[in-house]
Amino acid sequence: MMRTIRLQREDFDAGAEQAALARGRPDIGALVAFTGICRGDGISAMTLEHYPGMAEEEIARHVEEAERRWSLKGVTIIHRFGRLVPGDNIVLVVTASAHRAAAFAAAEFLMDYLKTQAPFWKREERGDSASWVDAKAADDQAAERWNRRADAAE
Amino acid sequence: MMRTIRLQREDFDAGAEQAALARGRPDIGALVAFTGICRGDGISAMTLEHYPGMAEEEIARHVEEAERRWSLKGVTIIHRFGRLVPGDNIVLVVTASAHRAAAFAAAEFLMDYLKTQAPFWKREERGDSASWVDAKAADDQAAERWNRRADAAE
Amino acid sequence: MKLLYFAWVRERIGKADEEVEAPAHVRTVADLVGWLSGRGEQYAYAFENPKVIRAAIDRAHVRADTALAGAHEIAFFPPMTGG
Amino acid sequence: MKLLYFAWVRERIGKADEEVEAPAHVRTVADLVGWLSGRGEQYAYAFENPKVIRAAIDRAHVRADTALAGAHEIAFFPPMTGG
Repeated sequence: MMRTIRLQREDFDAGAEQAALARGRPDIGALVAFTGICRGDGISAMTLEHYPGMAEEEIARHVEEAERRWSLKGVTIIHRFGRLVPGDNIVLVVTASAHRAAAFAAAEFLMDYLKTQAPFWKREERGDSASWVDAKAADDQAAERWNRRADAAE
Repeated sequence: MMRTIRLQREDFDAGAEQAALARGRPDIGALVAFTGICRGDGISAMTLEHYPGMAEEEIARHVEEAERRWSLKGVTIIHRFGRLVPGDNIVLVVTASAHRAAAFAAAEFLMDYLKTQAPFWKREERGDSASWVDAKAADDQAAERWNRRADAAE
Repeated sequence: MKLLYFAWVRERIGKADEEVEAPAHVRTVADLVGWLSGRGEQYAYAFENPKVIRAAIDRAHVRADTALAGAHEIAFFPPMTGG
Repeated sequence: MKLLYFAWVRERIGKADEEVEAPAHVRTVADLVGWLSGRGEQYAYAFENPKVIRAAIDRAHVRADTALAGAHEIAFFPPMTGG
């Protein structure tokens, strides 16, 4: 399986990453890409702090778990850190499989885990003040459902 | 909501379509893209026949249904027809929302319906013979689950 | 009314479309399939298993018991395999 | 052992990392939080609600009752908000 994990300050090209994962791989029938974008709902900027070393290892552990659960041909995860403004890309998850069910499920699984388990913290700037974003119960619940379900669908 | 539906013989640029949907829209926090690709498992080519007019209308009806179920900021669907070879793009579904759950669910919903309700038929060439692809029970079941569930999440 | 055929239904019948005038007793989609099946062996072959035949009236999916009244364009085709 | 602090834990303590020698009775992550809280008001403030503090030993998430034995790098941080 092709596996790419990158943490970077720079922007990424979601289209180029998807094309790179599928290129020359006629066994891939389904490609799912999730792009997370910095929203502008009242914030002027956001700074993403991360735990270097652990972030890569934690993401790699979840990619391995996704590979155990679904039949995957490739995974690309890119997570940015540093200061971002509304409209900027934050995160990219691309999953490739023979069939769509596995690609969709793995992409959702990886996003749910990135939200709750990968060591990143967001600090938002609103006007003159800045505050750390609180973890959302909804995100914990979204991640939790993967422990309950045994539906390793294709 | 931005809505783009295109049936075309030509290839598409999945990355450019995703960028076009998100550009200048700081209310979009989540973009999900599904790309369906012609697999090479024993086939030399595939021809997609469609019902012009009905295909566009049927897809539009399902996009409207997705808009009713989830809070969406934009949807792009491109479906190719004509002769394709392994590695060629077949279909693109891009969904945009403030949050990831709606974007993922709407993209899966639209793909499940494209597979079973949009008037397209695949004819595969294997060596010297060609045959029409049989509809899969798994695809019908995947589409059927949206009738059972009332989980218009997010 | 105008009939359209797609995929192997089109191949078996040997044409993509035609204009027909069905007799008055042909009231539903199922009636039309039955009447067409009697028009020649290519039709009988195309409709030999009516359960797998899907139909659309004026570009919307319909069931076999749907009335034809007012229909302009009726299409017959196998189960869809898009996406 | 080396301690790392992230996000508002780092801000409240006022440093990103430090080397400490904890006394022998500090055996678990929870013991370490308790001992650190007694080292000054910035530590007490950072750890005022131990329930929301997450910890990692040598780059893997651990629970508060995990033993420190053999740990090289221990990190404290709030719940993650990546993605």
